[in-house]
Amino acid sequence: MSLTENELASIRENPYRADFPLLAGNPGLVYLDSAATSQRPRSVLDAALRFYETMNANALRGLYRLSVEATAATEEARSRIARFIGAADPAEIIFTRNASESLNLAARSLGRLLLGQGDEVVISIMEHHSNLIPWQQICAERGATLSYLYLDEDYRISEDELAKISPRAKIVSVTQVSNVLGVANDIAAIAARAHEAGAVCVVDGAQSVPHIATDVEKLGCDFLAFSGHKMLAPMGIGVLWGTRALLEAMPPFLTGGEMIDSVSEQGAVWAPLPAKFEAGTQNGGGIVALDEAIAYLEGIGMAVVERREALLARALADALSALPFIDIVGPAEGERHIGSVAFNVRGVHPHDVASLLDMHTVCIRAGHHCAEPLLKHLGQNSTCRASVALYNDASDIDRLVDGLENVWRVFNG
Amino acid sequence: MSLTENELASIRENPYRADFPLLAGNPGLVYLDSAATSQRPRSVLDAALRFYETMNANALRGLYRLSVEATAATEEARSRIARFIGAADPAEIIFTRNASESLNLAARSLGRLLLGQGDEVVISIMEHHSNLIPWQQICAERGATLSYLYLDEDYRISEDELAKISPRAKIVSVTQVSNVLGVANDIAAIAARAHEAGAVCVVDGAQSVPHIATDVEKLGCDFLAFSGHKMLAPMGIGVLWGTRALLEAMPPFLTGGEMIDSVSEQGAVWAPLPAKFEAGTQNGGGIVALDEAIAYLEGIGMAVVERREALLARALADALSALPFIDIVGPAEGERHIGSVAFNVRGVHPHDVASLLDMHTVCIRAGHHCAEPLLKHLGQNSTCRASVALYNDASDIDRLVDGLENVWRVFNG
Amino acid sequence: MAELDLYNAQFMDHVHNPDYKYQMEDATCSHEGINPSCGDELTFSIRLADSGTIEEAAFTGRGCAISQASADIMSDLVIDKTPEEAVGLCRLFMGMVRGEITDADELERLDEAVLLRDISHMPARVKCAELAWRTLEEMLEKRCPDTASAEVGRHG
Amino acid sequence: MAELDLYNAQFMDHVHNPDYKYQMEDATCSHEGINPSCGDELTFSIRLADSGTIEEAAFTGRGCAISQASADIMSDLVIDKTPEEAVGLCRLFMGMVRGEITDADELERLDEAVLLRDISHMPARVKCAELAWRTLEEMLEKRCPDTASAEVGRHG
Ligand SMILES: Cc1ncc(COP(=O)(O)O)c(C=O)c1O
Ligand SMILES: Cc1ncc(COP(=O)(O)O)c(C=O)c1O
Repeated sequence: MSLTENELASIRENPYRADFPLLAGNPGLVYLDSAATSQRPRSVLDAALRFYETMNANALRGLYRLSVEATAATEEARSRIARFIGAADPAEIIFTRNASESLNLAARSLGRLLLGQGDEVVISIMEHHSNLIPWQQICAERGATLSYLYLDEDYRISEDELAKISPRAKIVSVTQVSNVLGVANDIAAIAARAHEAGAVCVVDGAQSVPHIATDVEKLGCDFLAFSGHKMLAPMGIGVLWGTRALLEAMPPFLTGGEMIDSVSEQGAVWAPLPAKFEAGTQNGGGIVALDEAIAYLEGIGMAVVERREALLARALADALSALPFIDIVGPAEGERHIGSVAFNVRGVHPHDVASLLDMHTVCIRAGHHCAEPLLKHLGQNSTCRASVALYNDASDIDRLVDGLENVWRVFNG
Repeated sequence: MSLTENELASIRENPYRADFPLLAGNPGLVYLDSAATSQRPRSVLDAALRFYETMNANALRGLYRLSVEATAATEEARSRIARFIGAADPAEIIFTRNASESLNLAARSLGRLLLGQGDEVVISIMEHHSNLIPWQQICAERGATLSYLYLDEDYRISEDELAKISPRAKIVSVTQVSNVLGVANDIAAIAARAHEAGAVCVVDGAQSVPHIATDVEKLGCDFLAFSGHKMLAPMGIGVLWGTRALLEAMPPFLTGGEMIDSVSEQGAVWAPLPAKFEAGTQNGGGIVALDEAIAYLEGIGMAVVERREALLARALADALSALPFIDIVGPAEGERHIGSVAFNVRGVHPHDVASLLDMHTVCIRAGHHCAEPLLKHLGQNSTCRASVALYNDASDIDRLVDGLENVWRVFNG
Repeated sequence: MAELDLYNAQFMDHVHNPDYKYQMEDATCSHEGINPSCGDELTFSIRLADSGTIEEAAFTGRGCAISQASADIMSDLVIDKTPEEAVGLCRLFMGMVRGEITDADELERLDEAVLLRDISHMPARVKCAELAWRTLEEMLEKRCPDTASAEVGRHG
Repeated sequence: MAELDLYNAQFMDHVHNPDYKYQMEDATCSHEGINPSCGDELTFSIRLADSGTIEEAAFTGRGCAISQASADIMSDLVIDKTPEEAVGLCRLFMGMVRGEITDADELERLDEAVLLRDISHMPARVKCAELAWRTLEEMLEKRCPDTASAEVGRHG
């Protein structure tokens, strides 16, 4: 459905761009690759800096003031993140380096807890490689089978498909939002079906947590993985949330300093949550910056962010649909897209599209988007992908359209 | 040997402190806990900031300029780090989140490559938990045995002890410098002995790479792990160096995006080095900051850094030896110490020492320093530890002595 | 700094001359608490009078000055209290050192233990100050008959 | 921006009307190169004359405009060259697109392939431009008798 005048007016305005140094410093830059990594507001970069200028000390085990302050900042961040995703208990928030590590942790530690010969792990065909290869690996290690939920022609996982989750399934792991198609899965339904079958439900929230209000209670899942760098925080910090009962039952993943209660030559007693899963010195600067990134989003309000980004996604999908030489890969309806829209310029290789757009300082992504099985399933080798965040506005989409018309001209005289 | 007038004069000078915002901003602060985490110079913090203000994009796979610049910055850092440690090939530099993750990677991937039932892993009793528990874990998984090299009364691993490395040993993993005692192991000798026995030699360089010029060729080891945050870089970035042949033979550790050439539903082909070991979005800001930290150290010259820190360590050990109520845990000779000196105030619990020093804004560490088996071997429950870096000077040691005299007064009237 | 007062003469007297650090002969029950990150170990014992109040309290073990002084002060405080009253005091104390309870009137019930109030500004030492109190609380809440050991503070 | 010139009419003509994109019937040898990160696939074939020079060159496959134009331009360039000369040109080309060789006189030997010089400012596309040249180099260095496939650029 095309945008109303009011809706259009609201995305012609942009009160956010000025907060983002890279965008503010490059007025001509059209950044439509937030699904790869977002930009960071000044306040977030400042928070990391402040950490190193005032609290810079190893957060755990220290008895002096700097160290104690660093610990307190880390624990405040944990509490805020827990609240932000609707988790009951900050101790259920595990800091990792990125969503990939979160998913590796889940796959390996849960796999060792739950998987035996002949058991099954179920994922969807739209998974990012980071929610796919770790399951291939642990299935191979435990003698389990990896099976897939496929998409119908409407890019949905149908009821029939969900019915394939059998009692042999011990783990179901799916993405909430596809990083290629931009479509959302009905996590509540999938989690319910998983639990019915007696399986644990893991959710890859890398493309959802930055964009839509998240409530793990309502989703009904057992684990949620996401990355700071896709939600206005710096690179190098990620999160895994899991239910206390499962986290307590699971063996640790990385081992070493700070994650133990006691160590002898031949054994160790693990520390309580969350330390048990946080070996070695944590990324203190990244943690406080993620805290500040969430504060920035909360300051705007996730409902406002969600609404604005939905309008941007609709405007993007509409604009692409209106170009006769563009094929959208995924649903045409803008309403179905969260953040990302994949497309091709007819007859032009996506890499050429991206290079030609770059010459007009329009940044999009081209390739398999770390989702090769999905692309194969869709009969594609690679696609273009444009993705939006709250700091985009209608002019970015106009500039993309101009750039694509130029691409078409270059290739078709 | 006590310091000469000239030596003392050189550590009374401090041309570095002003470069470190936290120290410059807190003139009264005595920071003697660099073995836990170092301070960062302004230039390093700026480098991370600049990355996010100018190149902020996901480093791999991007076709547009920002992304290409981010990739280039990452690869320049890799080259500089390789040069800094004397590695032949930048592709042998794997970025991790910290030394703990580096050692987990080495333990698990090497373990899966090399260890079978009845094989042996040999480590030393002075290992940090991060170079200890990962080996406990992989030995348990592979049915291998973990055995220890112990220290003689002079805090050395003797020839006799090294002779215990049998042909059953497949991996020998030792720290170059103890994070408690501050003493250095003769890595060249240990590596030679390991190779003689047919074992691979892993070195924990967390406490050595920041402080002494490193040349992996001369050390003769096969792997070297270290952390950025102990060498003037931010938290959240670490390194594992390994020889190309072994890294190529090893299975990957974390799996997911960016570390593959191709993926199908049931299998994947790994990317070439170094990508094979770098799943997901890397910590770009951390990488360029580490690059800048090494540039800062190289700007001073590692020979100069090494000499200054050796003087500081000698001054520290001398000052502590001169206090009648202090027992040094480790060799009394200052020459034996790199960075750290462990000690106790007679009859006073180390935690009370640290708290009382903190009240005088002197930061040291107290506890088991993530080295419980070492402390047990030494008959200690916990100790105090003071550690120096290039930005310390003689006045810091004077202030520590004042603080310790106060501790003694509080406890002994 | 408020913490400068912590290690004062009154506090140090509990460290150097504890009144209640000894092995109790005829304890009604004993309970062990440990603080794994510090290596502190403490065994606390009480003897109940026929009336049900705590008639005697004592501890053994090792630890830092804060855990030792705290144990000595607590022993003095709980004598002649009922187990219920003692549990209430333990909770009040823990609220104080965690900075959750700051009302001076309320804290008055802690008597000399108010000495340790500034621990709330030293989060790393809260576990030291709490060890005795958590051990006692756990012992009394288990209704005390057991003399089994347990690790207090293990999963806090 | 220099890159703006890359996709010019001359370049696009190689994309739209390649002279050498066809299946060669009686190839002396063929070799397949792939660029896994792009999904580009290219099979390059040559026929050697009795004199030993390259008499015919052709390619099939799919890929982006840069890899396709580059293959067409290369085919034209290597005809009538000896295998040794062709290998030299491949190395020169790769030096150019990696920005390692910039001397204009030296690059003159690449003739029309100099069109692709600005690829050196587009590191992400270097692999596309190189694909044909690396495939040919590999084929010729293996002394050409084989027709086995290999993945070029796999471990570069
Ligand atoms: C000798 C040694 N090895 C490993 C580590 C672990 O380093 P990180 O905490 O950065 O993972 C440390 C630091 O704590 C250390 O001192
Ligand atoms: C859906 C999805 N899952 C996982 C990831 C991996 O995130 P990261 O690269 O931060 O580990 C990404 C991002 O690339 C993603 O889009």
